Amino acid sequence: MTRLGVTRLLAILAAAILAAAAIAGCGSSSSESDAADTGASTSASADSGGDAIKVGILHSLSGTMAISEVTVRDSELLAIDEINRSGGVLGKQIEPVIEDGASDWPTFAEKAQKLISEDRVAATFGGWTSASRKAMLPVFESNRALLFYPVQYEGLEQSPYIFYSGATTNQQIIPGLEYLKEQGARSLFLVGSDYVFPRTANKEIKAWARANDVEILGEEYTPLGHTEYGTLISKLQEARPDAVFNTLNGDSNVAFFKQLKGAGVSARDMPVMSVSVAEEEVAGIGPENIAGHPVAWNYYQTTDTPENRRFVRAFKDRYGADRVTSDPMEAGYVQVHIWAKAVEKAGSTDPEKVKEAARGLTFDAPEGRVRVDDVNQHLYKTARIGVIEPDGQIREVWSSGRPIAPDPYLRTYDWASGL
Amino acid sequence: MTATAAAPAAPGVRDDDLLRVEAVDGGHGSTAVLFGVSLGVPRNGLCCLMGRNGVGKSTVLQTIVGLLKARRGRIVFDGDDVTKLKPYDRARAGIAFVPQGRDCFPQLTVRENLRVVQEARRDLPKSGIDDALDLFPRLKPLLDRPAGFLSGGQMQQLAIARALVTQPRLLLLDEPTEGIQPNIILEIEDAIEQLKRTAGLSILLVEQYVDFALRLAERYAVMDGGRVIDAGDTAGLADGHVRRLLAV
Amino acid sequence: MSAPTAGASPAAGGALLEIRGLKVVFDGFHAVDGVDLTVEQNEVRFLIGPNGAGKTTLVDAITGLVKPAAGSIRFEGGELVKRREHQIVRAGVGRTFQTPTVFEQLTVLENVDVAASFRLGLPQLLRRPRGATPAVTAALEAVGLDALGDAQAGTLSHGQRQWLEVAMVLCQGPRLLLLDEPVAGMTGEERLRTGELITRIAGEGTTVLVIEHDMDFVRRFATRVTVMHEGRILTEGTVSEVQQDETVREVYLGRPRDARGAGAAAEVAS
Amino acid sequence: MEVFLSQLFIGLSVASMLLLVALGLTFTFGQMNVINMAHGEFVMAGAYTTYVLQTSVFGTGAVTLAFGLSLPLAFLVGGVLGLILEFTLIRRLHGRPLDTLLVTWGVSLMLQQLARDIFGAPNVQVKAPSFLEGGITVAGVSMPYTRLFIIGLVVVALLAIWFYLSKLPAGRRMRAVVQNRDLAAASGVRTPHVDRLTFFIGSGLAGVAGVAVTLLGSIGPTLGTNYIIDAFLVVIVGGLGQLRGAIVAAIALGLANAYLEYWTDASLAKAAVFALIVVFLQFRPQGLVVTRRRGLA
Amino acid sequence: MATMAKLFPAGSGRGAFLVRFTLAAAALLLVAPALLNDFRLNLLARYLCLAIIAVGIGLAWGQGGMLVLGQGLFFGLGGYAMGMHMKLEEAAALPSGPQLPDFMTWSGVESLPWLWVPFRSAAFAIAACVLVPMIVAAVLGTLIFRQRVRGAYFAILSQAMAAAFVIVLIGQQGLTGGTNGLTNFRSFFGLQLSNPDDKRLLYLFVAVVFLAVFLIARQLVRSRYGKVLVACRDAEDRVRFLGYDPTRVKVLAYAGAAGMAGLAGALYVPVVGIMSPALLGIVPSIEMVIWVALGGRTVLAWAAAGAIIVGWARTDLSERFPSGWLYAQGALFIIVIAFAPKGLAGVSEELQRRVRSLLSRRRSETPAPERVKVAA
Repeated sequence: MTRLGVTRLLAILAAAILAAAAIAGCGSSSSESDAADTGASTSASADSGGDAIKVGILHSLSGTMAISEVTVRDSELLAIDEINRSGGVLGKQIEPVIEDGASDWPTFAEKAQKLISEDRVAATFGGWTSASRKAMLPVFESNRALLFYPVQYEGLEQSPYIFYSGATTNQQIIPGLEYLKEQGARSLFLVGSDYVFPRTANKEIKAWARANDVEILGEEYTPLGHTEYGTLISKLQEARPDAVFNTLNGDSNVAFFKQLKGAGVSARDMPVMSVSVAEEEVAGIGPENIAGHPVAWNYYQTTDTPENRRFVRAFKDRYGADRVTSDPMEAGYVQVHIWAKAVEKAGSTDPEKVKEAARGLTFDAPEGRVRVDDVNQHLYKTARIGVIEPDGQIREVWSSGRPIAPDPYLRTYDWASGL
Repeated sequence: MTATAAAPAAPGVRDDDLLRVEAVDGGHGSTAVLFGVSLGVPRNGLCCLMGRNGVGKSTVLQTIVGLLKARRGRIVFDGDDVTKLKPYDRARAGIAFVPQGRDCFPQLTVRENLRVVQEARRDLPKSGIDDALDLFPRLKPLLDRPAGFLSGGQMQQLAIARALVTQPRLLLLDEPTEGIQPNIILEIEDAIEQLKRTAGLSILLVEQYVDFALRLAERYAVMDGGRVIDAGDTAGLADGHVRRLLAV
Repeated sequence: MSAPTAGASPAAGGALLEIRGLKVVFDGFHAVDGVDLTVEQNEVRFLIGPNGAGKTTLVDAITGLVKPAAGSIRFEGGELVKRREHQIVRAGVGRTFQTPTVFEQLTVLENVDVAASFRLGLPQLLRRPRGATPAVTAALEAVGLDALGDAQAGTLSHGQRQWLEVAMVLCQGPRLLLLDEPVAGMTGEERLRTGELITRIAGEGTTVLVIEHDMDFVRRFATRVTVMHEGRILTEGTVSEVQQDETVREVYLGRPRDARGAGAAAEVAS
Repeated sequence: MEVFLSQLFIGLSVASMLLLVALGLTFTFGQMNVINMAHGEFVMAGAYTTYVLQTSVFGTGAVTLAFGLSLPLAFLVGGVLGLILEFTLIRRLHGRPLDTLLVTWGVSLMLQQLARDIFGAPNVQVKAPSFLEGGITVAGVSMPYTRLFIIGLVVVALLAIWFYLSKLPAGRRMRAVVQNRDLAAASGVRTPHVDRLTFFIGSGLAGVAGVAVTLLGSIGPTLGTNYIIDAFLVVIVGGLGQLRGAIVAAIALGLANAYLEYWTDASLAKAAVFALIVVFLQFRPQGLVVTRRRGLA
Repeated sequence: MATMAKLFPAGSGRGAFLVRFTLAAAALLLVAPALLNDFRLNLLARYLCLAIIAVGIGLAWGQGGMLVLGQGLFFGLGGYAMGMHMKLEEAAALPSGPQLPDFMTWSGVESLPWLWVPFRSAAFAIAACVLVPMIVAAVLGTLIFRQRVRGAYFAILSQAMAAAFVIVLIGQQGLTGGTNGLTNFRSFFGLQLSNPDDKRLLYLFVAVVFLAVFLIARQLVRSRYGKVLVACRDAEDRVRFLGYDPTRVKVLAYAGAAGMAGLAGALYVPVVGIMSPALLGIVPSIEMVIWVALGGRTVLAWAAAGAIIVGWARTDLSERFPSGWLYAQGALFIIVIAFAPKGLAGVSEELQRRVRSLLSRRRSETPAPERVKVAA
């Protein structure tokens, strides 16, 4: 009898919690719609009224992508903090509204809509996977709101309401390929996760290879989250390519490199060029498993600029000495500053005015000077090839020396005409 | 909780009985099968529970062992109320159960079937296994055979042996001779007779061979429709009375 | 799939059910061991025998619940052995179970209605029942549960559940009805009513095969009795014939008090 | 021929990993009819145990020692988690297997978030001990020591389980309860104790599997979800609670995966294996190994 | 006190249902559009899509006892069917080029795959949204149920089917859009998805469909067939001996649930603007069942309410506690399923009973009648 009573009590308690949550949801929604700027929000800042400019931070804080995206959120918050300490923008403090995309593309779309129509944010910084960007794209376009997207991607896109702070193909993948060719690679094997970035990138790589007399010995995709690479590695060993071009994403890299090392394949025998492995991922893979393999990015923690030294120090001061910085984190940091600069220049947070002001804007980023392209809203970025050191850091071994103009549709490359 | 000392004693139940089932209602799941069943097993005695198929005899035994819950009434073993105890605690208190049919741990060998019971408690000596086997010598050459491969009679002997390993004070036997070839029936009956003479062992026997059962029993109970319709001492029982009740 | 209509059955008085050489084996145990059995049209046949004789297994085999190892079961000339349970029911064979199984979440009326609707097409099934159909009412009245139509079946007593099960089979209008211990757990008066019901059913053209232990009941309502023992048919005949049979007495009632050696030998021989 | 052999080896090593995760499930699913969706999170706990031992307790100087100790410790950690789960929830859900599935899924959500809060969202890294670096090549097939070690670990685990089940009293009790729970209870076997022990061992095996995972893959909060469905399929194809069935099923699935992936690609191979399982269950709906069980009633 | 009694009507007859249904319909069709802003109304439309799935699960699981852990498969089939049509409509409106959906262009697909061709027809697409899931479910269900695969086996198998479906979707990027799924929709049968007024119309349409689906499901449950289904759930073997083939009975409910999930998927696409494998895998499929468990598996209205409540709580909690809401979610599921297996329906029933008995005890000193139904 007593057991039954307790059971009921718990059930009723649960129901009460739920009901409260639901009712609270109704309440907040109706009040916020009337007074979006003053309504209670999830913001950490206590600033109220017209003193603050809200911006959205929309990354996965849960689910599989949280591993990567949380780090970008951290660097974006760092940038906001820096700007706020130096007086904010237009004399107002920036107030971040943080939402969780939960590694779920539709949730990204929903939360983007929420940030725009309920929180009335001036701009949103967010996304990592191409899928999340593609899901958010129509939301930002139809609301004429701004999204700043911090990660390298596959190109072939140019939305008027998205700023692309990461590299597009010709700023990362093509330099990576050129580097391999320079090192004497005459044959390649393409390995990627089964989603849009690797498939599109590989399409471009194949076109490049045809034009450059490089043989593609194989092209393999594994499901996201795949952890068993035995068969793929034996295919690699059989094909004996001069190098592997790796577009695997997330957890799969860990399994791939561990098992590659276990199979006795070293970076000397078969270098694996990765475009999704940065300092953060190296730590998870284990430096000893991946040391010696090349990667292609625009920024490394070791990049030698005064801005970077300041960035790394500020980041470690804020988040701990054991944390590392990486390319997407740097891009996240940079894009907040670029937005702030554009707002100052425009004298308004109005998206159209900010877009206008951002054209040709330059910023001395940790990776060196970047410039916003006049037309396609991508950044001019310096390509850098690095080799992973046994201590987990990446040593730059090659650099384009100057920022490369972004060319998302590869219009300046003859071999890419068919894409 | 309802039945107190003040409750009028039902026929066939005495205060000094080793086991007293007092006005128990019970059944399977939501199906009520037993209605106010009362019966007693005398100390060092044998009570024979009779009745046609489906009147609830097996349900009574399963309720006594604790596999089924008594919804009302209580079960008193050696003066202690065991109604709320779990089956294994009742077993530890000294109630052993030999279920109907070929019930065993089929993939365990005969030896393991006995050992698993002996090992379940710290207080049971290994010699109990040998003692039980002495009662059923037929099992000795089969010790390493999986119990699932035994014949019905052998399995029944194993079941009784397994119950004896727990050194019970009360043995519940559910139709030990059902569906078993006759020569083995004799052995089982012999064993029961022998057990009955064992000091300190009481038996509740469900049996369809009326003659055999009544010959051994001090007490009897006849069930019908989930109720005890007649109970009492066998001494002075008129021949044919029980037969008439069983309407065979 | 669809059963032959009642009119197409073989000539009245002919064999309705013919079982030949039926064997059912469980893990090497011969539960039914070569049974030949013929049930004629319109008879009330009783199947008796001690526990474990194989009576229920035989009924299980007829209704498709267990697959025989050998033998044939012909009902109205058609073979039942390879058919699935519901096909056998649709051919006209209904049964009840030793432990009555009713649908506890449904009302009594719904239980019977579900049973009565078994030949309906999907469009009709998808309609809501509006009150009880005559067949359902008749079946409930026949078993005396008409007053309890709206009660949840889960609240019924053991005996009432048995009645309900009978009503469920009755309303389906089977030509062969197999009842597994229909009066177990019933009072004397209830038994009487059940017996009368069985007689009436048979009179209306349904053949009934009853498994029963209650010899009073058997004596009172049986025309012919078949005795099973250890998976075989021991004997067959009228009630009095069977009661006279010495081997039946032996397997059923036990050996005489002092027949230690001799009785056993006799039994082994049987 | 070389391809055949090397895929054979890969198939077996895939099978060994599958089996290591499925072994514990075979115990809990087979014995108690509990579908423990949190099993994958116990694997994760085992992996993190290895990580903590290596980084926090011993430091990176004693990798081999830390790794060796992590095996028993991960068993303990997984086991204790299992015990807590059994004690707080599972035993209240007796006879409701589908509800255990849903409840343990809720538990797995919470454990994932817990891991995220304790260890952070990013993957962590465990160093393999030096003696597991490299491999040998036999008949043209290169066999990494890590994979050989995992195969060895499964064999040892199987031997230990066999020894436990057939030679030790507690194992006999466990088999007795599986085969006839009511009879065991009525014979004085404390079935709740046996259940708890079963859950402890089953969950402990998950912890051990977690140690093995660190040699092959990533260690992160969502690690368990990568393995759980495949492991359940092994249990289903093998037959409820059948150790032999699970072994055969794991090997069959591992080999099917390895060869199909070689001929096609990883995505297609996975889908094809699922399709094969549906077809297989058409013929053996109860799995490879079936035993009849009788109850008392 | 009299009004209190009115709020908790004792009867569950036709009249009581009509009152409740009218109230619910009024709330959905009149009150919600009046009170909620565009964003929240669109969220409600999404929850109603999920509620349609939940009604189906309530039918298959609550009434039929089949724990369908892979409804994502059917949700996805319906969603992709509608998404394909909408993509093609947009592509046809393109001024130039190969008139292919955007993702095909960047996946290197040059001509429209044959599988897509029939989806140019709106009628075909609409029919396919419901019929394709139903047919797939009927085939799979027949194969599975005929072998008497049930309980946990069925649950895990259905889960594996959803997993396999997702893998295939991701692997066929040129055909399905891969991980991205189908996105970037602009119009739905003439409704401009960026236009708030059109979105409000879309909401009303979804709400009407939801109410219709609910009524259909309710009719199914209350029909003879519904009784046979419950009978199958509780004693499948007994049903065989009444002359029914339980395989067919169960397949019908399974296919019905699949059709509802497909319909929900078709509506979800215009409402949310995306259909991707991330919505269909194992985790989302289990969540669908959780809504129903939370609401009350045996009561259709509560199953639907469960979907709406969890959807709402999820949005709200994740807004308030972006990083910690998984705890709350997990804890809630555990508490409800372990301790209140009848879900909120059971809790509400219990509360109503208490309120009623309290009221009747106050009104007259006669004791309240014993409850007839025993909690399972």
